[in-house]
Parts: sequence; structure tokens; C-alpha cells
Amino acid sequence: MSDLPLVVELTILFLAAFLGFEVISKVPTMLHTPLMSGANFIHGIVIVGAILVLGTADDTFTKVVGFAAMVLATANVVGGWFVTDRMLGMFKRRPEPRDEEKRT
Amino acid sequence: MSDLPLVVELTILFLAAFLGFEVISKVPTMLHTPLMSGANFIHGIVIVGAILVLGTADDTFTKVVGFAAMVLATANVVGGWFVTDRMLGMFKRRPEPRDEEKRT
Amino acid sequence: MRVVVPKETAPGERRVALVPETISKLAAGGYELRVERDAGAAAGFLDESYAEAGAELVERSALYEGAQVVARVAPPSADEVAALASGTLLIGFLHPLTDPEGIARLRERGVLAFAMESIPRITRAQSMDALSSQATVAGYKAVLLAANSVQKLFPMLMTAAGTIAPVRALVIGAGVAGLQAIATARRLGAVVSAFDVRPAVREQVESLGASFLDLGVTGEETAGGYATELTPDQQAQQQAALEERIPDFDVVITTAAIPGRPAPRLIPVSAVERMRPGSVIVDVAAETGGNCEVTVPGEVVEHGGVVVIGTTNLPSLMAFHASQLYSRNVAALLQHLAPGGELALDWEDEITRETCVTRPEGGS
Amino acid sequence: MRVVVPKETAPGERRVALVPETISKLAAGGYELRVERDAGAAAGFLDESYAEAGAELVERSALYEGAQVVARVAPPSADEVAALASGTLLIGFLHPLTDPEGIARLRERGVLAFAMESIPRITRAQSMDALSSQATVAGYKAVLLAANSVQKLFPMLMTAAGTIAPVRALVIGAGVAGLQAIATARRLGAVVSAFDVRPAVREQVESLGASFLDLGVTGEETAGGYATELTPDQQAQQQAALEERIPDFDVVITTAAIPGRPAPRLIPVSAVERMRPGSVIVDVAAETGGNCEVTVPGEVVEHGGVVVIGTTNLPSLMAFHASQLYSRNVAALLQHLAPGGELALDWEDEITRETCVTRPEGGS
Amino acid sequence: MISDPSVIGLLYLVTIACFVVALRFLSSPRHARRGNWVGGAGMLVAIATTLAIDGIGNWALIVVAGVIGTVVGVVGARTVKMTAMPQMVAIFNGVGGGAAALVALAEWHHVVEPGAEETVSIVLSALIGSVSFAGSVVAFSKLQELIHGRPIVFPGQNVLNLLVLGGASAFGIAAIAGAEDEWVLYLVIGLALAFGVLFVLPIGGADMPVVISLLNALTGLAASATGFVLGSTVLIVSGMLVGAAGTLLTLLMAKAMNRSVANVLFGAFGQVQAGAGGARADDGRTVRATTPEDVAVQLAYARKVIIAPGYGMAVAQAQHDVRQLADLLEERGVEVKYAIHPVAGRMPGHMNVLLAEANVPYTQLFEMDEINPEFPQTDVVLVIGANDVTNPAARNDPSSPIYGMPILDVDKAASVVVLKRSMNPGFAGIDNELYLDPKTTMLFGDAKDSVLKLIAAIKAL
Amino acid sequence: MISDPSVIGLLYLVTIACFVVALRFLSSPRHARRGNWVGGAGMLVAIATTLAIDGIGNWALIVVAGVIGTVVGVVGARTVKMTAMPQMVAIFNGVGGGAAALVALAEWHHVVEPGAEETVSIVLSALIGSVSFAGSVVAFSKLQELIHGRPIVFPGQNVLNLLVLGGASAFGIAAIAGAEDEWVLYLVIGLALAFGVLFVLPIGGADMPVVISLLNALTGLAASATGFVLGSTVLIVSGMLVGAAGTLLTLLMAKAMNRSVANVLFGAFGQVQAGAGGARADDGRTVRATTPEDVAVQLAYARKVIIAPGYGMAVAQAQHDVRQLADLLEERGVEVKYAIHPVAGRMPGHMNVLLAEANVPYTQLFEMDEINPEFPQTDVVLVIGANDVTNPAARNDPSSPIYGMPILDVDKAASVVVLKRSMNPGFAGIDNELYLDPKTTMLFGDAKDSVLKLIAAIKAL
Ligand SMILES: NC(=O)c1ccc[n+]([C@@H]2O[C@H](COP(=O)([O-])OP(=O)(O)OC[C@H]3O[C@@H](n4cnc5c(N)ncnc54)[C@H](OP(=O)(O)O)[C@@H]3O)[C@@H](O)[C@H]2O)c1
Ligand SMILES: NC(=O)c1ccc[n+]([C@@H]2O[C@H](COP(=O)([O-])OP(=O)(O)OC[C@H]3O[C@@H](n4cnc5c(N)ncnc54)[C@H](OP(=O)(O)O)[C@@H]3O)[C@@H](O)[C@H]2O)c1
Ligand SMILES: NC(=O)c1ccc[n+]([C@@H]2O[C@H](COP(=O)([O-])OP(=O)(O)OC[C@H]3O[C@@H](n4cnc5c(N)ncnc54)[C@H](O)[C@@H]3O)[C@@H](O)[C@H]2O)c1
Ligand SMILES: NC(=O)c1ccc[n+]([C@@H]2O[C@H](COP(=O)([O-])OP(=O)(O)OC[C@H]3O[C@@H](n4cnc5c(N)ncnc54)[C@H](O)[C@@H]3O)[C@@H](O)[C@H]2O)c1
Repeated sequence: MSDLPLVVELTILFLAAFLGFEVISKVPTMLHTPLMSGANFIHGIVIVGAILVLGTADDTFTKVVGFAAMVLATANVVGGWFVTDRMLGMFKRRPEPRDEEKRT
Repeated sequence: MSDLPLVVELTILFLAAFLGFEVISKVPTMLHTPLMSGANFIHGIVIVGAILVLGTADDTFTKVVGFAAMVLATANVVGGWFVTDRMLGMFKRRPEPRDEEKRT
Repeated sequence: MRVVVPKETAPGERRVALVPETISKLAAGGYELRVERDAGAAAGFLDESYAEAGAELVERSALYEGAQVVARVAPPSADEVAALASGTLLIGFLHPLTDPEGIARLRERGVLAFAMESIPRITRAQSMDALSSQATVAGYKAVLLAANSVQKLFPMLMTAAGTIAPVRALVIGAGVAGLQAIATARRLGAVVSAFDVRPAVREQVESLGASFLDLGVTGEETAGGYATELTPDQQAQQQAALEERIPDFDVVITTAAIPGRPAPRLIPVSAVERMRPGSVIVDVAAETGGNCEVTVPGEVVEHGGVVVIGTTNLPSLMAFHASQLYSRNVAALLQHLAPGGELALDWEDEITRETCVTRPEGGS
Repeated sequence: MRVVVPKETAPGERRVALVPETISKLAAGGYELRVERDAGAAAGFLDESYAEAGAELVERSALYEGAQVVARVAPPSADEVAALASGTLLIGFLHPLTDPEGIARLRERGVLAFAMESIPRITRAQSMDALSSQATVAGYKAVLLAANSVQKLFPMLMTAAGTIAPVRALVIGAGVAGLQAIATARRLGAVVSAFDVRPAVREQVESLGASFLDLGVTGEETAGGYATELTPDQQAQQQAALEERIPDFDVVITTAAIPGRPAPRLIPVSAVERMRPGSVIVDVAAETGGNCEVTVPGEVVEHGGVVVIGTTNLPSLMAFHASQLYSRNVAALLQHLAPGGELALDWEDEITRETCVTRPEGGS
Repeated sequence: MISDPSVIGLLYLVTIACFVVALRFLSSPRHARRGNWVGGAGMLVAIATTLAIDGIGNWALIVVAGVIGTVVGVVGARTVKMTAMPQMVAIFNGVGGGAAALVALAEWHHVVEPGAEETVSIVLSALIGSVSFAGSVVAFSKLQELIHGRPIVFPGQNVLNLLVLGGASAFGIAAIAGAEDEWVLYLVIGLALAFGVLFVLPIGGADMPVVISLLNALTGLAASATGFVLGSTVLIVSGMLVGAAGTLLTLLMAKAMNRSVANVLFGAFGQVQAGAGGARADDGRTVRATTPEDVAVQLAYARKVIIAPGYGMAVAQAQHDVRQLADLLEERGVEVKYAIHPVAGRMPGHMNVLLAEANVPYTQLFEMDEINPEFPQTDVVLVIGANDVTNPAARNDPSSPIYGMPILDVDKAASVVVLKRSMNPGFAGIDNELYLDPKTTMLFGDAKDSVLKLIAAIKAL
Repeated sequence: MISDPSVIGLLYLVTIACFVVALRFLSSPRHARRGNWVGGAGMLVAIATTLAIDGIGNWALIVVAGVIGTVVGVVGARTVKMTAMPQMVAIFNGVGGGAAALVALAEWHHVVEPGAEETVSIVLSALIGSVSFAGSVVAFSKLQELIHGRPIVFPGQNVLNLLVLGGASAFGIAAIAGAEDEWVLYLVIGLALAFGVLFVLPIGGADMPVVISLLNALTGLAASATGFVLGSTVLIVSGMLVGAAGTLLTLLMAKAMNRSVANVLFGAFGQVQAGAGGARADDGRTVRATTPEDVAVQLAYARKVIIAPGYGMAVAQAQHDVRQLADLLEERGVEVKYAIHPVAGRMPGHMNVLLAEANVPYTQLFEMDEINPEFPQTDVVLVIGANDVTNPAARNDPSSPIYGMPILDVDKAASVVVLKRSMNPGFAGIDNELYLDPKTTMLFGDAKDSVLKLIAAIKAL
């Protein structure tokens, strides 16, 4: 099904790998778990694969497998997003302390 | 001459751009100039283009233009590398102070 | 419950057992307070302040009338004891280990006497620990006396007229007073070393930024945190080591003590003679005989150009703050023994039991 | 060139004009040195050290024989002046502005006299600036005297027996002595405020971590960095403001001075009376009459429970370091006037010209 | 219906851009939340685009599957307790891995004559996806206490695991080499599932986060491999982003626990060791160690911080650094006070001496009685080398030798961070139950070092 | 001869990897030099691969051109003085831009029926490459003082520049739209060259580094565009890496000068302003301001540092931070001493009081006479708020009011960094020629702030 030269895909893969490393290299410990959860959500992109499989399935086997894949992938996407969001709830910026408060 | 779908090239372009940003985002001021010089060397990669043009030139015009491009690109590559190297000469690691010295 | 505070009569005693601040707290807590006129004057507490705080100011003659509690600093004189009713609660420094006569007098009179120096050194009793509070003042004052007597400036100064080297100070005995002396000398800029026989002290000395002087002698620590006496061998070794090291120092402050025992002799005459003229020794242990052989308790003597300060009762020289701290110690003990103005002695209680030195024969 | 150092004879003067360390430098530099026996004893410098440093120790009687230079601390007595040969170079504190008689005596005798207090305050002369070096010692000592007299501890301490509030100290006149007093009081843990009439001082006070107390009076600064006298109006305003603020302080140290004039009266009796009993005033300006109306120069007096210390000549109480600094000042001046032991007076030179107070009529 | 591959590609490029930005934002405390939203937007674009591709059918199935997945996801994520978050991450990660494996399986079945690239990708996707799925399920079960949280070890574990993994790989190679029978891939999947289970079983509950992060990275790789199968750039890139970021994150997490990844994964082999979470009280309450970075975030985002110094600050001579930390926080608008217990240290006024030396203004120092009422309104208390003076036993436990001593009520604050070197007791020689309080975390190490690390971490925020 | 595109692609992927690593290394002081070597290796791989591609001919031309370019590059880079480095970067950048433009031109000529993608790429490459070439040449000439370094401004400059750029773009669009005549592209190139010249002319010498960095980024983009023309991933990626990195670097450089890029580029329009280099002495010597990051690198890589504090440290109450800075350096193995001038500050012993407060051990303090012989062996002297006590006029200038005062011989050290707020004089009210010494750089700002920044910068290294 692939229509790109493998080497191009590898180039892309390499760039993505390097970027993945660089982009999170300064994460504070406090964010480790939320970041993990966010990344977990992102690999839910496998849902694209699930849709492609299920959407083009013509035999029962593929339909069944595709259906299962679709259920799992959707759960990953939806659950992953909400879990991350809840975790990050605690990072709401605290209001700036008012001046009088600081002085007392 | 291009044989890749444009959108793939754009994907690659985008990844490279993001990577270019991320990869130098923590550079100290002291290294600004050497880094600029190093980057200058890297865009000497245009030499690949010059070789392709000159190496496949068949009319005089292309040969002349290609020759000029090749000269310029080579100067970029070679000069860029040596200038960077000289600049970085001052970053040689100083030898670890010997223990006796530290104590006196 | 009537609490009376006499003016101290011991010579040189400027402190007062309760200060107005504490008086007002007690007055609000069920006690009736009577203070002798001028009791706090020497420490900087005016009669007006006492009156404002809720005490009744009385003459000496009327003082002990109906007194249920007497709060003092120094032990009462024989006359005073005679004026106390049997069963009176007496709180003060009573020297239980070193003044058997005075204690006997109290016992005969049937006084219920509590000695501030016998407060056990347990966590819960820290607010009553007058030995600590007064030692704090003594340690601070010792450094001031030294700084005032030595011919040198404590801190290092680099000036247009050359550099002044910092004073090198040695503190021997790093208990409460010694630690405070270390801290104060360091504040003033001296280079401070300290020595103690208890092994735990090294870390404490270093926690104040001073260095520990190792004299090669290590003693024991009792459960109460006090040191035990050294063997004669160890003592000789310590003296010898000190004699060796002492010429390096401009100022020596000694606070070594063993509870109930005369102060250990640490600095022999020969050591004093090796010190540079103009140096100073402050012997905080002078009261119990002194850590230095040259010390004359209560006096400042010079020996070969070295000034040896044996002034006793250093806290009394800082009477304001010393009284303030002591007063809180006394009040804390009083509230422990008679909460809310009602005597409630619990002889099971460690503090009550250990602090009491005499009680009326058939008493509570 | 023979330089002689007499033992000081002024009452209470413990300092010595040259210390062994300086002697050995001078001896190596072309000078011949004679030191009176025991000249440094009171400051902690032994005769042996002088001998080792290369000085000849002589009796008083033989001292002035062939003396070309006399180095002193205090002005010479009349007898001593008589013993000097005409043309002798004399260096010392000579009080040129306040002791006309003494100066006249020197002039008559034909002495080539240089007054240490007249060293101009220019950059190049800083190593000779004895006023600064001695004021440094005085400022430090003033704080020690205060700390020793006040009934309180300087630092804040939070203890099991409650919290001791820090002493609040006020330094008036933040010249050399005042700044050193600020620094020392801060070291000991006091909360320090300071005041001076020269506007540049605010930043200097703050550079020591103290706060500037604004009394609303600002004076002028002369080219030499000294203050000028206030107008009577300003003086009244300052007194009133001080009276208002002074009850806040436990310790007051005053160093205000105008060169050649009696010390300005800053603290009226009424202000002293508003202070808390047990407070202390140290009047460093006592020598020129004192900044406080209660001050008795040379004495410690009590006024309504407030101790006012008018002790003069504070540097002499820290004679070791004070002498050391002074000695380097003297040596620097000597080397300026007679480099390598050869008199070479350059009357064009600002230091030579301004410091000289008398010279022989037909002299060099 | 879109059929132009350029348009599809461009839309997917938007998704990729969103994911990169999402990861970037997620690694900065200030933007983290926004990061999740950006990622969500990217995902929506990707899903919408894919659904719109020409030739997609089976709508009913897609919708039903989508609804089921959504319900599971929303309910799971919404109803779970905050403390159970890690297991939710584990399970959602697992289903992602499962999805990847299933897609691979479908393609295996579907593609008529797969080329080498496809086969390799399919095998990898199936293998990695299955390991991730099974491992995540075990991790979930452990954390959820469906099975025992303690490491499960047995003799020969090592050998068995190696055999299983070897088997899976061998069949995978066989498949690549041309064994086109369907059962070869089933064998790969089966063995991979087994390996996933075996691999996680011996790991203790405290180490689970590291393992989950590793499994997360694996799922990313599986997704990426699926991308190769389907020739989908968006899958390749997104999967690889997660693969790389997840790997780095795994390393960072292990480092934050002062362990190597190898130690986490294989530490239990051969020897049963105590959980890394620290000492455990008899009643099951545990001491929780923390890292300077975590404390830094707590402090920087606090409104009010109280510093309670003790003898340990003196021993470490950390006073100057403590003052600097306080200054730094104040600059950021945090209110900072010092709580001075009357007997902190080893002499009266010990803390005063040191803090004065460090030039802490007297006005910031508060006596115990003054400050005690303020603890309940305090976000974070930083206990620096103090022990006895914060021990609630003095209030609660009449049998304690320090019973009756007034203490600093640090345990009334919203959270407490204790800086000390170990679990050793202080002067009084008794344990401190404060350290077992769920609000308390311990930052172990010399106080000076720890404070310096805190300063650096706050500046890096 | 390689003909398999996969092999070529893989080799190019090696190049890309090398370049990414090179940039990463180049941005860390420790690895910078290695970075350049890695980049060089990547370049060699790319060149060798390209030469080996099936169908490459014209060997003689290639070799001759390569030799000429190499000689020019080596000679230029090797013979130039260290101080002339920036202009070398400019000129080598320019030739790269030129090469990109020429390649585009050749392709324009060469490709028979270019698609939209090709035309756009060709036009962009020619346009950007030409601007970069011409701009770089002007920058070079200014720095080399072939033309005047000062901003060259004239009325209507704005309008003219816009017109020229507009013209270039218009013809470019025409070319894309289908105007296939060769001269259209010549016009684009010609106008772009003109714009490059006009654009750089008004910018002053002090701002040149920022402009060169911008031109550098542009060349990267031109190379990337060339990659689209030739369908070469390695060109696309490498060019874009430089384009992005160069853009960020331009922003960072402008920020380090406390300017915005816009201000740098267009600041001169309308008004001739003073060079950013700072005050200028009558004899042409200038005061050079520096940044905390630069000083941090100097300090961190020094062997021996002497700190000379003065009244300014007292005013700023920076003593605690100074001690911390010294501690930090010592931890890194730098030898640190304090040089205390006898009259530094405003009272005898002023520095002692403060440094004692900050707990600096007495053994680190050295009197003037002790330390003066050590300055010649010192790498960096950090003068913190001291002025008069470091003024060489006291040695050299008999007319100076401070002539004859012994001073700290800080000017004998290898380099001097002065921390003060302004060029204002100190107590003595006189200028300090130390500040004009080429070895001296000034770090302006409150001493406490500056020291805190230094600490942060050293920790970030
Ligand atoms: N203030 C007085 O006058 C006085 C006098 C005598 C006795 N005491 C007693 O001393 C105690 C004072 O209480 P406190 O809370 O201040 O001290 P503490 O209870 O003795 O606790 C100090 C803690 O600091 C930690 N520590 C030691 N060195 C450290 C370092 N370098 N870095 C980090 N942590 C370090 C120790 O734990 P780790 O070993 O795990 O690091 C220890 O648990 C009270 O029990 C009091 O009664 C006070
Ligand atoms: N030590 C003594 O006993 C004594 C007594 C009286 C006079 N003096 C005289 O004082 C001078 C001392 O020399 P010095 O070198 O220590 O001081 P200085 O020559 O007075 O120079 C101090 C420098 O510090 C800078 N500065 C002030 N506040 C600052 C801040 N917050 N941050 C950064 N820099 C700050 C000032 O420049 P900016 O304004 O540009 O920041 C000033 O140039 C000598 O001339 C000496 O003769 C000394
Ligand atoms: N738990 C509490 O609440 C509490 C309260 C106050 C004090 N303490 C402990 O009690 C200890 C003793 O306090 P103190 O100051 O009242 O003791 P102290 O006055 O009895 O003795 C002073 C010091 O002298 C030392 N010393 C004795 N013989 C010596 C010798 N030969 N050479 C050198 N040093 C010698 C002792 O070790 C002690 O440190 C303190 O250090 C402290 O740890 C505990
Ligand atoms: N250039 C140099 O080398 C050098 C050397 C030493 C001192 N100085 C300068 O000389 C100044 C004066 O030094 P000093 O200590 O010898 O001065 P001083 O002893 O003459 O006076 C002490 C202080 O009292 C202050 N004062 C006068 N009248 C006052 C009043 N009514 N109220 C409050 N304060 C009053 C003065 O301003 C001065 O600061 C110093 O501050 C210093 O700046 C310069």
C-alpha cells in the first residue's frame, strides 16, 4: 500500500525521532506523568490506521479485526485525552498575589 | 526532476524547520558567532546541487553557470568549515587543574 | 495564690525573678502578685511598669505577709528564710549540690523549695530550663568581656595602614554557654576554634562555622547530656595538649563544667605563661573554681601580661535580658506546679520530682 | 638618620608610635632606630621584639642624644620639647588647631614638626591618614563599650524562654568612626540606624546594611570630605528631631565632629531623659566636648538610668592594633619626608606643606 | 470526499504540526494544558481527514466502534480517582498497542502479496503492539491491585522470558522470510502477549511509572510501524515522535528516581528488593521521596511558603542558600516566612545566629506562637533539617519522650517538604510520623545540596 | 557508480543526521568543536555520494571548479586575522547564496517544461540566493572597511527599497505565472541583487553580526528551495535546518544586544544613530559592553579568576551573591581569590566587613601587595563595583588626582570584566582608562543583578 520510497520514509522517521527527543528534553520532573499521558494520547493516531482498515474492509475477518482495532484506538484517543486533561487541571495558573497581601 | 509528492517534501521541510529551531534553542551567547559560522558551512550543502548541475550539464550555458556555482559552493564549504574551526579553537578544554595547584 | 518577688540581696545580683511582661501574664492567669519596691530597677524594669502589669508594689517589711509563693533569683538569706511561713513554695537558684547548709535551712523551715538548676534536661522542660537561658547570656557576655579587654580588634580589616589580622579565639567547653560564645565571637569576626570532651559536640561546633580543635581527649556523655569527669590521665593529657596549642590564641573562653563538681582544671599556670602578653582568658566557670589555675573567682587578674577574667555571675551583667529569660523560666515552672493558681503537685512527674529539693515533712 | 621612639607619657596613653614590624622595615631602609625601654609594653610589644627588629633600646636619659627624628603619638611635654635639638623632625598628633601653646613651644625651639592630624585627605596620602586609622579603632571600640554597658543582648534570639528582641542602635555622624561603629553593631546583631548631615553618607550607610535615619537636616560637605558647622536653626531642628526619635533606641553612638571646632551638641539633656533606663550613649566626640550635653569627657556618668560614656582616647584601649596602624602611618609619612633616611622636603608637595606645623626659621 | 492525496497530505501535516507543538507545550508547566488542546485539535483533523478519504465505507461499523470506544474512554477517564490516574494511562496505552497489533493483523490478512517492507512492518507492529498491550494490562492490574503489587518472581524467570521473546522473534523472522501462513503471525502475537505479561510481572508497584512510560514509547513505535504498513506519513511521524519522546521520558523518569532503566526493569530478577518508594510504615503508609524539580514547581506556584529550619540546616551550613531560595521565591511573588522554633538547633538562638549571618531580615522571622496559626493557610512548608521540632508525636503521643513540647504545626499546611539526608531521627532519637503523612514528601540529601538544586530547578522553570 | 536511489537516499540520510548532530554540538561549549567535525564528515559523505551518482560527468570542470573553490576557501579562512572572522563568515555565506541562485538559473535554462513546484522553487532560490549574495558582499565590504562602516542613509531609501523588492517579486510571480523567457529570471536576479545591496547599506558596523546571521538563514532557505528544484531531500532538510536555526539565532543575537531584529534592520531608516558598541573615546578606542553569558563562558573556562570588589559591591549589597559565584567557580575547578584594595569602599575594612558577613573565608582574601604579582597569571579579573582602586592613571598620569596611590594591577591580567551600572566615575570623580583597554569588557547593571545573572549563566553552561 505504501507508495513512498522507503528511504524517504526513513528520513521522515529519523527527523521525527530526533524531533521527539529534542522537543521534550527540558521537561521538569513534575510534568513527567502528564507528558507521558499526553504522548499516550498522541499515539492514539493509530486510529487513522483503524479507520483505513475498517473503512476498506470487505471480508468478515478484516471487519471483525478492524472493528476491534477501531474500538481500542478510539478508547486510546478519547481516554488518553481526558486523563491528560484532568492531570493538567492542577497546573491552572494561580492568580497573581494582590499587592496588599504581599505587604502584610 | 522532483520525484516526490510535494506534500511529502513539505512534511520533511516542516520537520526540518522545527528541528532546526529546537536543536539550537539553548545556545549560550558566547557561541552565537561560531554557531552562525557552522550553520553557514552547512548550507554549503548546495554544493550537491552544483555538482548535479555541472555533472549533467550538456550545453555551454549550463556548464558556465554550473562551473561558477561549483566554485562558489566549494568556497562556501571549505571556507566555512575552516573559519568555524578557527573560531572554535578557543574552546579547547583547559586541562583539569592539578590537585596540588588547587590546594596552594 | 499570692506570689511575691523580692528585690535580690546577694551582692552584685542585678537580676529580678519576674519581669513586668511575665507578671501581667500571670496576673491574668489566677495569680496575685506582689513585688518589692525597686526589685527590677537594677535590671531596667521600673516600678511603674510592674504596677501597670498588675502587681502590687510593697515594702520589704510587708513583702512576705501571706506569701504562698516566693520567686527569686539567688538563694534567700538566712533572715529571709526565717520570714517564710512553713509550706511556702520557693522557686530560685538554690545550689542544691553545692550549698547543703542553705538547703538544710530551708528543710528545717518546712519550705517547699524548687531549685531552678535541677530542672531535668528533657524536651518538655525546655521552657523552664534556666541553666540554659542564663548560660546563653553568660556565653555572649564572656565574649564581650574578652573583646573589651584584649588589645586587638576581633575582625580582620584591610586598610590603607595595613592589614589587621583577626583575633584567634578558643572556646573550651562547648555546652550552652560555649556555643553561644562561639557564635558571638564569630559574629565579631574572630577565627574561632573550640574544644569539648563530649564527642557529639564536634558537629555542633562546626554547625556554627567554627572549627573543632582536636586535643585527643574524648569523654563520656551522660543521659542528661552532661559530661562526666575525666580520668586523671586524660586530664593530664588535655592540659599538655592545651599548653601546646594555647599560644596560638589571643582570646580563650572556658566554660567547662561537670554538674555538682568543681570545674575541671584545664589551663595550668604554665600554659598561661606561654600566651602572648595582651591576650585574655575569660573563665566562665569561675563560680565553681574556674577552668584556669590563675583564675581568682570574682576578680580580673593579670599574669605575665595575660588578663584572666574570673568575673562571676555574668548573666547579672546583662540583667535586662537575663531577667526576662529567667522570668519566663520561673513562670513556666510555676504554671507547671500550680496551674491556674492552684497547687497541684504530681510527684510522679519527672519535673516536679527532680526539681524539688525540700518539702515540708507531712506536706502534700 | 636617627629616629627615636619615646615611651608615651600622657596619662592613659598606651599606644606607641612605631611597632617592631615597622621598625624592621625602616631599619632595612636606611634609618637608625632607638626605642625607649618599655615603650611598647602597654600595647603588648616587648622590648625583645624591638631588639630583634633592629632597634637599639635605650633609657629615657639617653634617648634624645643625636636624635634627628622623634616619632610620637601624643604631643611632647614641655620638658621633652626642651630636650630636642633645633631642627629635629617631630612626627605625632600635635593638635595644631586646638593647642596653640604647644605649637608655639615647638616653634620657639626650632623644631621641624609635622602633625598627623593635618595629613590632607587626598588619595595619595591615605597610607599616612592616622585620623582614619585611629577612628576605625575608636568606632569599633565604641560599640564594644556600649555592648558591655547595656543590659541587653545585641542580637535577636528565639529561645525556649521566649524571644529576645534585638538592640536598636543609632549612630550619629557616619564618618570613618561612625561607619565602623555601624558595621560592628550590625555584626553583633543590632538593628542599626544612622544619621549624618553630609548627603553622600546615606548611600554609605546603606552599603553597610544599616538604614538611614532621616532627621530632615542636610549640611554641606567641604572639599576635604568634612562637614561644615550647621546654622543655629538647623542645629535646633536636629536636636528636636533627635529628641523625638531617640527613645526608640537602646544604644546611641555619636561621632559627629567638625575639624578644629568643638563637637556639635546634638543630644540635649531632655533627649537623654526620654530614653529608657538601661540605655547607653557612647560619645566618641567626648574629646572635643562631646555630642551629648550630659557627657563628661573622660568619665562614665549615669543620668536617669541612662549610661553616658565619655571615655576619651578610645584607640588607646585597643593599643596593640591601634599602634600597629598608627605606626604604618608614621612610617609612610617619614618615608615621604625623608626617603631612604635623607631629609628631602619638597614644599611644593601638598602633603609636606599641609602637614608641617612649625619649622626652624632659616630651615630647609 | 477527498481524493487528492496532496490535500490529504497537507491536512495530515497540520496534524503533525499540532502534535509537535503539543509535545513542546506539554513539557513546560506554563503551557502544558494548552498542549493537550493543541494535540486534541490535531487528532480531530486527522480523524476527520481519514473519514473523508474517498473509498472509506462500513460507516455503521465505524460509528458503532467509535461510540463504544468513546464511551469506554470518557467513562474510564472521568470516573477514576485522581490517585488512580497512572493505571488509566497504562490501560489506554495498552489499548493503543492492541489497536496497532490488530491493524497489522488485518493488513497481513488483507494484502495479497506484501513486499519486504510491508512484512517487516507488519511483524514489528504486531509484535511491539502485543507486548505493549499485554504489559499494560498487567501494569494496570497491579496498580489497580487486581493482582498483587509486589514483584512476582520465580526461579528461571530470566531464561523463560528470553525463550519467549526469542520465540516471538523467530516466528517473526520466519514470517518475513516468506512463511505466509496466517498462523505464523498468530504465533508471533501470542508469544508477544506472553512476553508482555512475563516482562511486567516481576516489577514492583513503585517502579510502574517507568515501565508504563516504556510501554508507551513502544506503542508509539508500533503505531509508527503501522504507518509503514499503510504508507501513512502521519502515522510514521506521530508514532515516532511518541517513540522518541517516550524513550527519553523513560530515561528521565528513571534518572529522577536515581535508578537506571535496566535496574528498574531487571532489578527484581534474582532478588526481591524493597519498593523504591522508600520506607513503609507497619500500617502500610509509605514515605514518599521527591525530586528537586517537583518541589520547585510546588514552590514556584505556591502563594505562601513557610521555611522551618532546624539543626540540619546548621550542620549543612545551608543558611546562605536558604536565604537565596527565599529571595528567589519572593521575587516570583510568593510570600515567604521563616518559622523559628524556640529549641531548633543545639543552642538557644541557633537559627537566629545563622540566619542573621545570612542577612535574613529580622522581620521575616516568626516565633512559633506567632506562626502556628498561619500553617493552615500555607501552601508549602519547607522543613530544612528540622525534625523533633516538627514531630506531631509531641501533641498526640503521651508515651513519647517529647510529649508536651510545643511544636511547629507544619502538618496543618497543605503540603510539607522535608529536606534531610535519611530517615534517621534527630536529637530526641525518635521517629517522626510527619514523614508518613500523605501530605509530606521527602527530599533526601544534604540540606545545602538540596537547596542549591531547588534554586537551580526554580530558575529553570 | 551508484544508481540505486535507496542507497543514495540512505547516504544522504547519514549526512542529515550528521548535520543535526553538528548543530546540536555547536550549541554547547563543550562539544562545539566536535560539532564542526561531525558536520564536515556529513558534508564529505554528501559530496562523495553525489559524485558517485550514475550519470555525473564533466569531471574536468568539476575538479577545476572544486580546486579553485578550495584554494579560495582555505586561503581566505586561514590567512585572515581572528578579528576579521565576521567578514569571512559574511563572504562565505554570500558565495553560498550565489551558488544557490546559479543552480536555480541553470535549472531554469535546463528543465524543459517545469511544473509549478519547480518554477516556484527556482524563483525563490534565485531571489533569496541573490539577496543573500549581494547583502553578504556589502556586509563584507563594510566590515573590511572597503566601504564606510557607518550607516549609509539617504532620503527616500525606504521607498526605493520597497520598489526594488516589489519589482523582484513581481517578475518572480510573472515567471511562475508562465513567462518563460529567460530574461524574466535575469530581472528577478538583478533586482534581488540590488535589493541585497540597498538593504544592508543603511546598517551600521556594530549591527552587522545580526544582519549576517539573517543572511545566513536566507542562504539556508535558498539551498532548501534548490532542493525542491532538484527533488533532493538532503538539500531540503539541510537548507531548512540552517534556515530555522539561523532565524532563531538572529533573534537570539538581537536579544543579546537588547534590540529587536526590526530595530537592527530598520533602525537606521530616518535617523542616524550611534553604534551599539557603546561610548567611544577620542582616540577611537571604544568601551565594549558584554553579556552575562559571555562572561559566564570566560569564567567557567578560566583557570584562575581574581575578584576585585569595591564600593559598588557594597552599594548593591551583592556580597552574598559574589561569594556564591566564587563557590560555583571553585566547584568547577577554577581557582578564585579576592583582591582587597586597602581603600576599597568608604571606610577602612569595608570589604572585610561585607565579605565576612557573606562568610568568605579569610584565607581567600589577599591584600593588594600580596595579590598584585599574581595578576599577570590570571585569566579573568572580575571587578565588582570598584573603580578608583583599579585606575591605571594612578600609575601613569602624574596630573591625575590619584597619581601615586598604589592600585590593584588588574590591567595586567589576560582579561578584565567590570561590573558597574554606567560609565560614571567613582569617589575621586575621574574617568578610568581601564575601561578603554581592549582587554576590558563592561557588564553594565546593578552589581547584584549582574552577579545573579552570571551565576545563572554559568549554571546553564
Ligand atoms: N536549641 C536548643 O537550645 C537545644 C539544645 C539542646 C538540644 N536541643 C534539642 O535539639 C532538637 C532540635 O530540633 P531540630 O528539629 O532543630 O533538630 P533535630 O531534631 O536534631 O533534627 C535535625 C535533623 O537534621 C537532619 N540533618 C542533619 N544534618 C543534615 C544535613 N547536613 N543536611 C540535611 N539534613 C541534616 C538530621 O536528619 P538526617 O540525619 O536524616 O539528615 C536530623 O533529623 C530538639 O530535640 C531540641 O530539644 C535543642
Ligand atoms: N576605604 C576608605 O577608607 C575610603 C574612605 C573614603 C574614601 N575612599 C575612596 O573611595 C574610593 C574607593 O574605591 P572603589 O573602587 O571601592 O570605589 P569607587 O571608585 O567609588 O567606585 C565605585 C564604583 O561602583 C559603582 N557602583 C555604585 N553602585 C553600584 C551598584 N549598585 N552596582 C554596580 N556598581 C555600582 C559606581 O559606578 P556606577 O555608578 O557606574 O555604577 C562606581 O564607579 C577610593 O577613591 C578611595 O580613596 C575610601
Ligand atoms: N534536651 C534539652 O532540652 C537540653 C537543654 C539544654 C542543654 N542540653 C544539653 O546539655 C548539654 C550540656 O549543657 P551545659 O552547657 O549546661 O553543660 P555544662 O555547663 O555542664 O558544661 C559545659 C560544657 O563543658 C564541657 N566539659 C566538661 N568537662 C570538660 C573538659 N574536661 N574539657 C572540655 N570540656 C568539658 C561539657 O561537655 C559541656 O559541654 C548541652 O550541650 C546540650 O546538648 C539539652
Ligand atoms: N579621600 C580620602 O582618602 C579620605 C580618607 C578618610 C576619610 N575621608 C572622608 O572624610 C569624611 C569625614 O571623615 P571623618 O570621620 O574624619 O570626619 P569627622 O571625624 O570630622 O566627622 C565625623 C562625622 O560627623 C559628621 N557630622 C558633623 N556634624 C554633624 C552633625 N551636626 N550631625 C551629624 N553628623 C555630623 C560629619 O559629616 C562626619 O561624617 C569621611 O566620611 C570620608 O568620606 C576621605
